Amino acid sequence: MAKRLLTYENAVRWAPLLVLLALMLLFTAINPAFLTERNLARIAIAAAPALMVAVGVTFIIIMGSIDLSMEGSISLTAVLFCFAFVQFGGTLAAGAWLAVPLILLAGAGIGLVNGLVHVRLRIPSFMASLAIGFVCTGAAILVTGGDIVKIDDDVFRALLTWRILGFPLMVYVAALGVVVAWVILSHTRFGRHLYAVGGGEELAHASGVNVGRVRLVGFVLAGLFYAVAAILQVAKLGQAESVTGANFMFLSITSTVVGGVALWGGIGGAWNTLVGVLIVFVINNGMVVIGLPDYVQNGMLGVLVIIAVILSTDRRSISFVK
Amino acid sequence: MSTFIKDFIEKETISRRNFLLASAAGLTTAAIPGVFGGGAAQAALTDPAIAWSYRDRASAYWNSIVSGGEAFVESIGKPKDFLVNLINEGSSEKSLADIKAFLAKTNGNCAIACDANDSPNARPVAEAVQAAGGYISTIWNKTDDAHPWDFGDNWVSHMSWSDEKPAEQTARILIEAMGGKGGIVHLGGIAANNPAVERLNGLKNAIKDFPDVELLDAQPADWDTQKGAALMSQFLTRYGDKIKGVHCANDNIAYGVIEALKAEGIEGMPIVAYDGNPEAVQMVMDGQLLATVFTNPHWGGGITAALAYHAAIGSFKPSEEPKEHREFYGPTIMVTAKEAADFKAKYLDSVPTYDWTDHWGPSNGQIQYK
Amino acid sequence: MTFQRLKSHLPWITLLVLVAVVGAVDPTFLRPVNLLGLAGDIVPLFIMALGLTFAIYIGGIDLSAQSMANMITVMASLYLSSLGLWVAPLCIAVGFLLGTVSGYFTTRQFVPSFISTLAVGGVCFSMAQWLSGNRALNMDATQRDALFGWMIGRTGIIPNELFIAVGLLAICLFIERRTTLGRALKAVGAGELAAAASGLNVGRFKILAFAISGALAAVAGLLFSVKLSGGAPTIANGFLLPAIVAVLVGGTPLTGGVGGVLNTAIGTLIVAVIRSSMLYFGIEATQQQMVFGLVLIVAIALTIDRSKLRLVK
Amino acid sequence: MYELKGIDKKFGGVHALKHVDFHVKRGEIVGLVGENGAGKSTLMKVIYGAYQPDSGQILMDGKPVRFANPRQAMDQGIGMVFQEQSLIPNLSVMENIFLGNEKQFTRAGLFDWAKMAEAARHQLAKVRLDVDPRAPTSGLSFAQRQLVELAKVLTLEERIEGDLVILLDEPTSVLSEDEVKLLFKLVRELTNRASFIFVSHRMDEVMELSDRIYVMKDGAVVDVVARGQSTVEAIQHTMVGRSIDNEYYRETRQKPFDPKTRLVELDRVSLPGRIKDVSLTLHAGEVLCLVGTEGSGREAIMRTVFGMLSPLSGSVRLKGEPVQRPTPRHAVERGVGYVPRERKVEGIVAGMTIYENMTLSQMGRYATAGVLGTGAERRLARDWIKRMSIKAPSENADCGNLSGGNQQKVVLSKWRSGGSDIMLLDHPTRGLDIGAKQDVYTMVRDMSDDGVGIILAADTLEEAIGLSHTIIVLKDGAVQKTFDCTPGRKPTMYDLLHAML
Repeated sequence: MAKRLLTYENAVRWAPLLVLLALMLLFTAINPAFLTERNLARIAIAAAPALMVAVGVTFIIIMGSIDLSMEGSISLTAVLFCFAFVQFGGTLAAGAWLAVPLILLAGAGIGLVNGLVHVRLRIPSFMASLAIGFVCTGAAILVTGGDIVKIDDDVFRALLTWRILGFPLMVYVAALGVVVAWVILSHTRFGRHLYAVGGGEELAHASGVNVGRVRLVGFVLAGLFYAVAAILQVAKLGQAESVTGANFMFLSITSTVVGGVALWGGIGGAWNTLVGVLIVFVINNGMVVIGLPDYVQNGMLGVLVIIAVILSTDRRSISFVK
Repeated sequence: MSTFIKDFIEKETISRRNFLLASAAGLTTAAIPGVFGGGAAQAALTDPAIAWSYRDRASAYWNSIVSGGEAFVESIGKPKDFLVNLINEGSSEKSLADIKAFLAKTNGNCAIACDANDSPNARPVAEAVQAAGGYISTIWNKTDDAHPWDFGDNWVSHMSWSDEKPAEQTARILIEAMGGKGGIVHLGGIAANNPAVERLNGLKNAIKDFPDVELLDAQPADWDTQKGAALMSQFLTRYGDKIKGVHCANDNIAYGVIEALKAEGIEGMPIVAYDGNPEAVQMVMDGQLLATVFTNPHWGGGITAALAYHAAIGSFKPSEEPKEHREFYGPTIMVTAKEAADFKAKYLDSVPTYDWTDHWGPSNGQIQYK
Repeated sequence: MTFQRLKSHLPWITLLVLVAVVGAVDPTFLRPVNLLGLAGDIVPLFIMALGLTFAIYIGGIDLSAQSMANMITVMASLYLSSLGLWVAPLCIAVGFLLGTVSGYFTTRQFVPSFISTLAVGGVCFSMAQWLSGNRALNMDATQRDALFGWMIGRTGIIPNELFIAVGLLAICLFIERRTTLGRALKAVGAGELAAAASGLNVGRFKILAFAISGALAAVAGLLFSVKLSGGAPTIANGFLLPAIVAVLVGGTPLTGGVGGVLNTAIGTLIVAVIRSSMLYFGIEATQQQMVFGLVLIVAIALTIDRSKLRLVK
Repeated sequence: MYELKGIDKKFGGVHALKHVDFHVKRGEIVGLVGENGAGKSTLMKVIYGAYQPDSGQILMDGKPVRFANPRQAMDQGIGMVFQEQSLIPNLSVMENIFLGNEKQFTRAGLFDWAKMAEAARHQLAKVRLDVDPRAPTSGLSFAQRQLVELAKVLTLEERIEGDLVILLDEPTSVLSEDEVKLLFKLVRELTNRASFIFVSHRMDEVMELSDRIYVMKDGAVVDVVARGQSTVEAIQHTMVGRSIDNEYYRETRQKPFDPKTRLVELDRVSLPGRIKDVSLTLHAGEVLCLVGTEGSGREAIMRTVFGMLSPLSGSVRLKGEPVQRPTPRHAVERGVGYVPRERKVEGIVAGMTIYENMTLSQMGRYATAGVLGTGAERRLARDWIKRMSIKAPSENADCGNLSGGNQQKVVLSKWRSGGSDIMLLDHPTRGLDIGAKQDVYTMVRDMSDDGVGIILAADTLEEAIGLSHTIIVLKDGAVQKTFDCTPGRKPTMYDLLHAML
């Protein structure tokens, strides 16, 4: 069975990566400073927390649902993380590392509540997660009273400041997160069940897949990744407040779709999300680096996103989208 | 849980009392001005409800504003939660709707302090307050063509801060630290916001005097820490070593800038900010920031409420006050390493007690239009 | 069976219960003036939600509505002096056109509406920034009053905005219930493939739905700029999520073909009541957002008719 | 070994199962027949655990059991082979086979894909299917999917110690004659391991395969027939409660068509993929049947006539006029009506009322300047509900709640009421019970009498032979042979099969 490389399927599958490379070439051609190790590291730092959010929401999108709770969820876990960190001694050298598992647990807990409201109350995920997002943001405001919570621990901040091969530690943490997500999605029962639910929920149910539980665990996992994102965001900025999670919602969902994860479920994976996030952040970085006027940037991002999505959609396999 | 219930009952009784008072007021004035509009001629109010309408509780700035409002409310012998919080979440639409709801609830028997969120929103807010016969004092956002004196007594005053001069001053401090030459980047607020425009103008004014200083780039970071960090790192790629100084439109952006530089291992970059938030003042003391500008939001929050309240109860009649008492600049205090410790002790560690009946004392002259 | 019958009326009932609850705490809330004023204030948001209903009714979403309204406030403020009354058709035409663009990318290029409308929103925002020169603009107050003053006045105790809202609602309701367009949109929402196999030009109807959404977002922006006598590229921020919430709470789920514009009217009122209930219950500032979220969950749980959702995704 | 005793199930006011007794012996093949709505599918759902009975007992080897969900039933050895389309398209073949049962292939939580592929090959061998277990399911043909479906259920063989009960729900509806034979052979071989419950509308197949046949009507078992103890006609009589016309396909009503009026002409049409140089002509009053295996191109040809597909080369003429830019809208305007195979997906819009569905293709007629006259629409719907004897409470009833036969009648009314005179019927009787089928056949003759030309893809060869004036046999996207089907000169099934294969 001779495999042809230049098939339509292959073109579609590799389109996001090609778009990414094309954009990088374009920006480099205009300003060679774009393709320097320093700048790539800058893009990586900016993208790392967003990547974790996007990976989290990828689980949800693959099963055909949507999650809009990330902004609230990140704000709340980031704020709680800072509180816990300070509470446990304020430095990793003391007991503050305890804050990490605690906050991962909190993130998973928020995801669980989200999932329960969605699955048990039978409220579509769009609405359930939107409302839970409001509640979480509200809770973050409540616990901070609107103040900024700072972390001043050089050991913890090594995530940002300690570089290996030119890239800070947090980039490797995010990369590890992607690998974990890839393993879960591609090589575990639960991961494959997510695809099954996304491909045909009723059919999966009839095959004995406990759809409710898969959904629930999906939301828990997403919450977990949001918590990782929150920790990275705190590592990046050294502080948390009730708006720490702002702007992540549209950013993360756009990124996953640009990378080739289908919003209707069942298609795509962790690598798609990685490429998608990189595309969006390369565009954001590149537009400033090549000196595009600020008022053009939003429009340009929109145009490029549409082009990327058009190129990476297998239009033969779908009859319509909504 | 029990405290929650207690709080709830307390609030319940207060709102009931408000209602009784409000209806009493409605009866005594024997006219319900809110109904048919045109309540401008209403006499002084008795025990008006007091509200602060502002953006959100997610920042130190608005927290200080509210703390000032609460301090004022306590100064007239009311509990802190007598002050009603109208939070607009950055939505002009909600700002207006909430204020109208408050006017309706109190039947116009109220004094409101307000930042209208976007300058065009100030006019309809003032119109609504005038129609209901309430009193309002505003800060920050209003268009140049709307003036309190065009609204009788009901739009008591508008306070703003002239950011151009202080921003120019911080810019000079910045340039001085740079040795009078090199490139500057400016990270601005939401581009269309008035303060964002003024703060950038201040920087531009300062640069005119220094031929060796170049404004490399100025882009909006939307008052946001995260955007500040991202934008700064992008500037670093574009301009690299050419950047010798950073001019930030507010403290939050500066936090992001400092972290972006920290990630690159760049230390000692001259940075100036604005707002004088506690964290920023600490950074000035630590040498991470050269300067920030304190606008005393605590006083602003208190005095704005006080102006509306006192006009409402008839302590003074706004229309008889001179124009510099209707539209004026708020105080600004430059905070550099020199003053930081003193400043912190005086304004942050312990909040000074203000005389809320001294309405215009610390103010800074009538607002000028170009 | 009786509960089944009740289900379609749940949005109404939820609204009435909410009004009654707030009224019980503070009877001033129930004064007609107050209720009418409350309804009048929510009109710009309602008009945007009305437009969104069309996008959501066919199973899509329109995230460009807020940026669209922003851009329109800028355009209206900018061109009022030179175009006069003609600024209104210009704004609506621009909204319609940009909605068409979103629709085109969604239906013909298979870009999910979530993405295409977000992208068009970005373009709108850029245009607003460029047109306004990145600053807040104000309308000439006398000209505004002369040309559009009727929009924001009062007739008796009824705010004129309500007449506009009711008029638009009536038009949309007529479109939805009595025109081929409305019927086609329902068919597209409930069974796109069957609609196509019946010979309907599905693509064109879908594009039209997004175009209507864009046009109504423009009307919302226009009304808002008249109300505020000015415009800015960010002035309508904070519209989008409440508008989406209004549509959803009204009982038009994102699965398409269920609900409609009347539901959105109720949903918008529910949002308005929940909002002002914060004031009447004296919810503390730091708690308001959280309470809003919790009430929202309860309201949605009450108002959606699950029997019409085959799958809950 | 498996027994149901006095099972009752109610939905709201509807008594779906009335005191049903049912049992399957070890190694037995039990047929289950009944009209649509007789309660077959409810009964099946009770058996495989999707529904829980309101009262009555489920016994396995004499012990009462209770299944809360299909999973628990599966663990007891009860498996279900669904009708087509119940595999998840974005998963690989092997993942579908072991879906819900993958634990055996995980090591430290991760899959051993090679081991799973090996096991999948073993399962596929059981059904004589040679496909790559790692291939995505979406690339398989209908028939292949059906066999994968069976392979999936047969994994129970390894999983369960005891006896198996396997439900086959309309397993043959998408299979070719040969594939049906293979399936039956497999099923018989497997009786040493499993018992089968076989549900089908094709009486001859049920008679051929089953040891005993349960006949259901109105939610109750009305008869149990042992092999060879009854005839198709007798069983059908019990099922329907009325006598079945010997003239099943209304052959006596087949009149010669009008060879002068050409409604559809395809001239050397080729489509991307498989259709090559297809030419055909449809005349007024003619029933033209396309016969071929799955994937031979029947559906593609219909969709080309309807304008959903555009030919790469060749021309399409509707009523003599060439079609320049084909769209469904254009086709509908020229009087083409399309009754698609996927009735629930493409035929009706669930959630819309009967009258809304009926006028969907012809809204223009009921609207002035885009405004609908619903009064006229309702009148039309009431008229056709009567004419087609559609069983529905009113014209306002939700189409999604009607039975399959009534839904099909709505689809047919939609086109007939709009005056369509070129009808494309893709498996119009699929999944319908005998009564509804006969109604459809009558309608076909009525339409022919009115001068309507019909292109038909029939459910069975008998149906094709019985109904047609002309049969075109397709193979691999090309016209293989054309048969004249004038009554008395009709080809035999053997003739057709010979041409097909």
